[in-house]
Amino acid sequence: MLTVIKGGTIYDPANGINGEVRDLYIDSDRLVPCPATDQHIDHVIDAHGMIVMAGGIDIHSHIGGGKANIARMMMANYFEPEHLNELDADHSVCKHAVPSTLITGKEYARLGYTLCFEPAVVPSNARQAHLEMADTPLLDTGGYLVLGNDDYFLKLLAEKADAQKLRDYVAWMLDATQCIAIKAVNPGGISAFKFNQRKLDVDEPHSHFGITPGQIVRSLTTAISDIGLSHPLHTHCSNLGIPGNFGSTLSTINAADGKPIHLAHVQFHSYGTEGKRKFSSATLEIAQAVNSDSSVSVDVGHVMFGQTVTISADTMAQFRTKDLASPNKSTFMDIECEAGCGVVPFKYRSKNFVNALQWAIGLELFLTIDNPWQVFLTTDHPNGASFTTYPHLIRLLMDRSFRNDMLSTIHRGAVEMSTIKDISREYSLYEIAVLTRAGPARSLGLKDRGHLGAGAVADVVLYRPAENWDTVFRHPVLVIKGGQTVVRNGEIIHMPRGRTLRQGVDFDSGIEKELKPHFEMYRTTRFSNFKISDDEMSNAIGSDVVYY
Amino acid sequence: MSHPNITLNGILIRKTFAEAFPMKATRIVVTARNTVWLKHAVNSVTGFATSVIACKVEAGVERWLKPSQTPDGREGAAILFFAMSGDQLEAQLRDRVGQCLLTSPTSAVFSGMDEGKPVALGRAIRYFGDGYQISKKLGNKRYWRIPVMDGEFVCEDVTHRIDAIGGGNFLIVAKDIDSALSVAESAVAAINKVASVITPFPGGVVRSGSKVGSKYRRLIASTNDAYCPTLRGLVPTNLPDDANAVLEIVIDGLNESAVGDAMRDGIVAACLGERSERILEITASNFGGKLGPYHFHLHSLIDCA
Amino acid sequence: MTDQKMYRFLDVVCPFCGLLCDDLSLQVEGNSFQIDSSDCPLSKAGFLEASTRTALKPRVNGKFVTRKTAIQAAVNLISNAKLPLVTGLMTDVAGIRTALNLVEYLHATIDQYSNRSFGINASHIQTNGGYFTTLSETRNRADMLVLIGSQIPKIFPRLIEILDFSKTDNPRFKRPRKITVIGEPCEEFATILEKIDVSVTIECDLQQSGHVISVIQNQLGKRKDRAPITHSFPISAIQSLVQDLEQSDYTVFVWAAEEISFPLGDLVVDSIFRLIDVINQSRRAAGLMLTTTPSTTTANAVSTWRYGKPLPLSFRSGGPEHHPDYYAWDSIINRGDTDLVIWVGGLDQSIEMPDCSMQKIVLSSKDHEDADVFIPIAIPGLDHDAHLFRTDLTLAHYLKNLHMNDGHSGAETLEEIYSQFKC
Amino acid sequence: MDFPVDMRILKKIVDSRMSNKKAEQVLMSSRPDALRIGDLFKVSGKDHQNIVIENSNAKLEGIGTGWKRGTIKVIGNAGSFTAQSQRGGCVHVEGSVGDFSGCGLNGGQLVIDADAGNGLGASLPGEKIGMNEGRIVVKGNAGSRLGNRMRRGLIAVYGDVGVGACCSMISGTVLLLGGQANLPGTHMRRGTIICASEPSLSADSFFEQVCKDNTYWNIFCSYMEGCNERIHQTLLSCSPRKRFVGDLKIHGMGEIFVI
Repeated sequence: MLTVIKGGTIYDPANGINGEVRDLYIDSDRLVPCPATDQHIDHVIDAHGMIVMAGGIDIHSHIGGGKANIARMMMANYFEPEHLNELDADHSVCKHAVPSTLITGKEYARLGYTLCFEPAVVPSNARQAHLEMADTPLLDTGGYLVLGNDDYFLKLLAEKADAQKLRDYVAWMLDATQCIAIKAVNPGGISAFKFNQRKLDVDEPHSHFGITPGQIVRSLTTAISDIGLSHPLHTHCSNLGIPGNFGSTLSTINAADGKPIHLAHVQFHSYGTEGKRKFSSATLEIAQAVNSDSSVSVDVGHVMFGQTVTISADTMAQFRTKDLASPNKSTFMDIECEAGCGVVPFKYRSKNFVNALQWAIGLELFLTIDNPWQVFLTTDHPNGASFTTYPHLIRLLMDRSFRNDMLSTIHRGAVEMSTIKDISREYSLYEIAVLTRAGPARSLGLKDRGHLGAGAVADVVLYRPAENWDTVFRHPVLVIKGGQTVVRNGEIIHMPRGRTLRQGVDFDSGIEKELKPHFEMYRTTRFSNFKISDDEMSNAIGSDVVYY
Repeated sequence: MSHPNITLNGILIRKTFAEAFPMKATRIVVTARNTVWLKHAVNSVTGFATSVIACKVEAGVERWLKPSQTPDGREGAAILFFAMSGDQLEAQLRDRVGQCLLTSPTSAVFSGMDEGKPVALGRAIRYFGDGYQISKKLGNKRYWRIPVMDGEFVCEDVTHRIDAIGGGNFLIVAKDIDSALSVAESAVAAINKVASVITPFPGGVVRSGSKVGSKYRRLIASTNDAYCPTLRGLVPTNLPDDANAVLEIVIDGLNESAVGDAMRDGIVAACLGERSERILEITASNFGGKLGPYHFHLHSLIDCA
Repeated sequence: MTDQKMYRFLDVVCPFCGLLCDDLSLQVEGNSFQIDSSDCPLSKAGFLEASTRTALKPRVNGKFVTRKTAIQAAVNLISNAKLPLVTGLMTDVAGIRTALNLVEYLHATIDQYSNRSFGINASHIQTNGGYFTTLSETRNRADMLVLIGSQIPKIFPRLIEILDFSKTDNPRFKRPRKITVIGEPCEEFATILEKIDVSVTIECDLQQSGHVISVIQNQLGKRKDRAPITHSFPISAIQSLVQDLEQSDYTVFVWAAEEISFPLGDLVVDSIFRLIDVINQSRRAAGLMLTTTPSTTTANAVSTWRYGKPLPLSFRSGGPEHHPDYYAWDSIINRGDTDLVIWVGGLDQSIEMPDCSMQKIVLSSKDHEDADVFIPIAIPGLDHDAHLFRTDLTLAHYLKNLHMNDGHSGAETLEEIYSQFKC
Repeated sequence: MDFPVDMRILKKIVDSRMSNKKAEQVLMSSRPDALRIGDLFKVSGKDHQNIVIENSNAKLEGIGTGWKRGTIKVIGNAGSFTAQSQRGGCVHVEGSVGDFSGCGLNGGQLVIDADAGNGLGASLPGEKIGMNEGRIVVKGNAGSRLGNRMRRGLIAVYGDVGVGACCSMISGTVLLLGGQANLPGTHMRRGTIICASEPSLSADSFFEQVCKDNTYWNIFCSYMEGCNERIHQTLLSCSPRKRFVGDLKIHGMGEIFVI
């Protein structure tokens, strides 16, 4: 079946198309070149006057896995049963900080997103993460495997095992857990916290294994480039949230030794210690480092004001902030000698100096990093804010006068400490398309995603232009996923199952011989029960695997 | 233009006015186990509270309360505090409740005023409880229960303050000190029956009336030489020839009419009191209208009587 | 058709308790399972019962019918019911997913059979959170184990072995590892403790364990200026425990919610987490909560990710609503707020379905003569592939079909019923 | 009516001030087969502030949820979750109420002429704070876990109460004027419980003090005078005999008066 999307204004940065009126052709689930004139067209979608982009890609959003589930449980009483809202005007807005999988899928689709990556899949929890993501309709998903705090890896590193073995281990784990990239969360820090170390800087040794976060980053980036993973090490740096942590962030970049590295939610890692409150923005230093080194990419993890819940594998950092929890409750977990988990509800307040400055730092990062291909639009959902705030965030980036209006509503001390009032940059639609589509796809090596060229998966979104960019991006007119119209005027009309995106890797199966006794000795699961097969993914978990 | 002088019981009432100024005032209710310990508490909390000039606050008992009139069913007293600003009132109240009532055995303190701006009472001193203080909210009132060595000091969270008037006054000019004292006592007794006023000076009476300024640079006020009998002949005097003693009664009140009523009742009681035959005249103290907006003309007060 | 050849399976996951031990080796011959690696009584009983099953046939009103007729009868009952209750839920992820779909569609109420005890822990997470740990973490880090409740070795026979505490002189630890038990003395424990060198027991009524823990907390806490808590049990054991806690690097507190589900038992959990909080100020400690049946953790995990709330859930007013007590299956049956009970079994070998006067549809691997509709289903993890969650809420196991059983899974059966409504 | 009826919609209907006819058309839930108000009730009258529910029974659940101003009078029994999260006004049930009534009460008054079920004035699932303001008076008995996590306000029960009253109480005042209470105030942090008969307490958890004239008691009695005559009479006729402090387990400093 051949469909044409006629007369839309196309923004497709991957193919260098910046606002040209063109027709797009869809054959079943793929975009195809303009067919011969005599070919019959089954279906015409009129897109005259519309903005046309590829489906949105969220490179970092906590949508599945045990910690999200704990957060759901803890925040369950923060939303009213739907039917009681019916007499209210605004019942369509999702009020839950960590929505259920069903709502997550629907809300993402309503915003024109078709692909989403869970950035913290703990190895032993991978099965649950995939189960949850398979239950998230309308979205294709993928996971980043958390390594760098697991006993086996740290032990190999401490024993100065050769790079080949480390590489094989990393590749085997990625393969066994059906993931697409590797993430390091507070490298070594989560493990150190289990040994009662409360702080671990990039060059500080782990009290038990004697290795430093810097070494972990170095060996992981090396392993990743050896394996040939597209996405660089997805790094959640040391010392999250601590004033003055920009130093650790820069050291982490250095530790990568020039190898590509991605810094996750860098907003939480760009803090200085200036000013009378000993808390300031260090975006200048961070932006400089990113601007001068094209191998570094970041996602921002922007903060929005309101109730949310922070979830992270970084037990060390989360435990530090537990007294700031609002409402006052928090859950932590030490997980299987691999990682951890901390869930702390949080309320960002516009009149709070620190929160207001965090908000400003996020914007400063967006506006001072020059190359849009190096920065991705995230709120680290739900840590900075819910993903449902993306349209608002896009408006902040595209509309300077709106940005300045917002400035007048936040803590004045924070405004004084921040430079955004002097920044005149406004993002263009083309750049927004880079941030939310083309950039993430290129970074993850997804050749048929995030663009509208022939051969790409037919994920297409139509937006109707309006004065207010928030409205434009909040209410796409049409969302097409895999060639199928899933959302029309905000209404979900199809709920297709998503698929799991992963990267195929090679490794020497000799590593299995070493892992098997390790499992028997140290773990409470057997080696043979650990691995998730493609067959299990599609038959039992319910999500077909797509290899990249 | 000259008006005839008014006399009351043969005593001359001068055609002049008392000049009063705005203050902030609050009322608290103090209770205790019995009269003895109530008086100790009251004496202490209203001690050294004669004039805002050096005491920062003027305080006195408005009236004594029967057990049926107090929140905890014990004997009590309603005490009024007057200060030049709300902050000063709050500071003085905090210190006095903390030092004089918290310390006084068996005492309890309640708000005596339900409208106006809130002034911290228990809220200011609850931390004495070192975390063991208990807050109880009954209806819309909050009480603090602070553990102390005789049990609990119960203190209401806040009282309230309103705009009030200080400095209502009149002067009794007498032939001798005995008669001056006697009529002053009668006058104070009459004023004490008026609600919403206090006479903050010792026994309600002050002998050291003052004028503004001094030959000494540091002093802002000094003795009112025009009324000092012993300075007659040295300075221009306001005293009749046979006057040998002058006493002043100063009145603070919650509103203009209360101060006026108190002045009138005081003057009438003075003029009709025992030994009033030796009183020469009643006058009042003012500064030509520069000090305050409230002017209590003696003649119009007496006319109303 | 069942294949009568003999197979041997290694690393089989046992679905008969919350620990989901995955190291069994089994001989399977047709329907018969023979364990030859472990002498865990729960595994043995579970597999034995599965081996001795006779072929079950669907029934309607006690009479044997075809499966198709039974499904149709179930559909009819459901169509006429006003407020169905789906309970039992002794099933796997797929079964629970389908049950939730059905329940949402029918605006029914759903609860897992043994959710009450899990609810103690779930409620605590919901209101206060807590610090938790998992089995491997305990195995490798914990140099001190505090068990609250002495029935734990009976309920979880292999726990001590899995946590590698069978011998306390593990060379990987600097000091001998220690075990302390707080609870009533019992035989099972005595035998275990005999084998372990370093252990302390604090004998008390389990209802008092919260108090014991508070006394310990008081001794460890920073505000030592406070008067010590009074107590009517000997202090010496507590003092030696306090000393141990002060020296240990990583203490794990273990309890089985089932054992403390007496009135105010939730406050024992509260006390445990208060103590963990105090220890975590300067050292490390965490809690390990144990749930008897893997279906309970599984059902709660699935319902939480699907609807944002743990079980029980009610859709009777439209949206999912949660109340741990009010929508519990026993409360609903007692109040008579249902007219049809749909029991979903599978792993319900050791459980008797509650007696109630409502109409009953029973999906079980055990025969139920008195059900209005009975449809036999297979056992998850034995007869068909299944996902189940381990007691520590982190790890999901993929259990594989052990023989060529032709039985239908709970999920398949529910889906068959559900599909009749969808079209 | 055999099955529970969700009455939470009542407040929204009253707030919207819709006509009676329109109100009868409102769906009571979002189920596809939901009943309309008119299927169960005849709506009459014009007074939006004084609602009377006639012929009520224990299957009507959530009457007065979120109620802010005005009164609701229930003639007959009411079901569970009556006056859940009530914020003002008065809900008066001339019969019994079910479980979890007055849950998360945040103001106003709930009067129950007969018995109340479990969890009266308790916290909603997942909430750290239970009843936060307001007053509940039960003229009959009440079930277990009354005033769980209560933070402020007053609950008075004339009859007996079940196990674990005022569990994890944060503050507030509870009067138990009937028979012996079983383990009241376990894990209480602060707050006042007044028991008419000596409660069964865990001896290790509460410390007994001799209670001689207590100033606060007098204030409390004179406050109660304005609230309810019958309670006031009971309180005045006896002064506190004993005072227990605790729960010592959690370093609590609540108090239990025995009168």
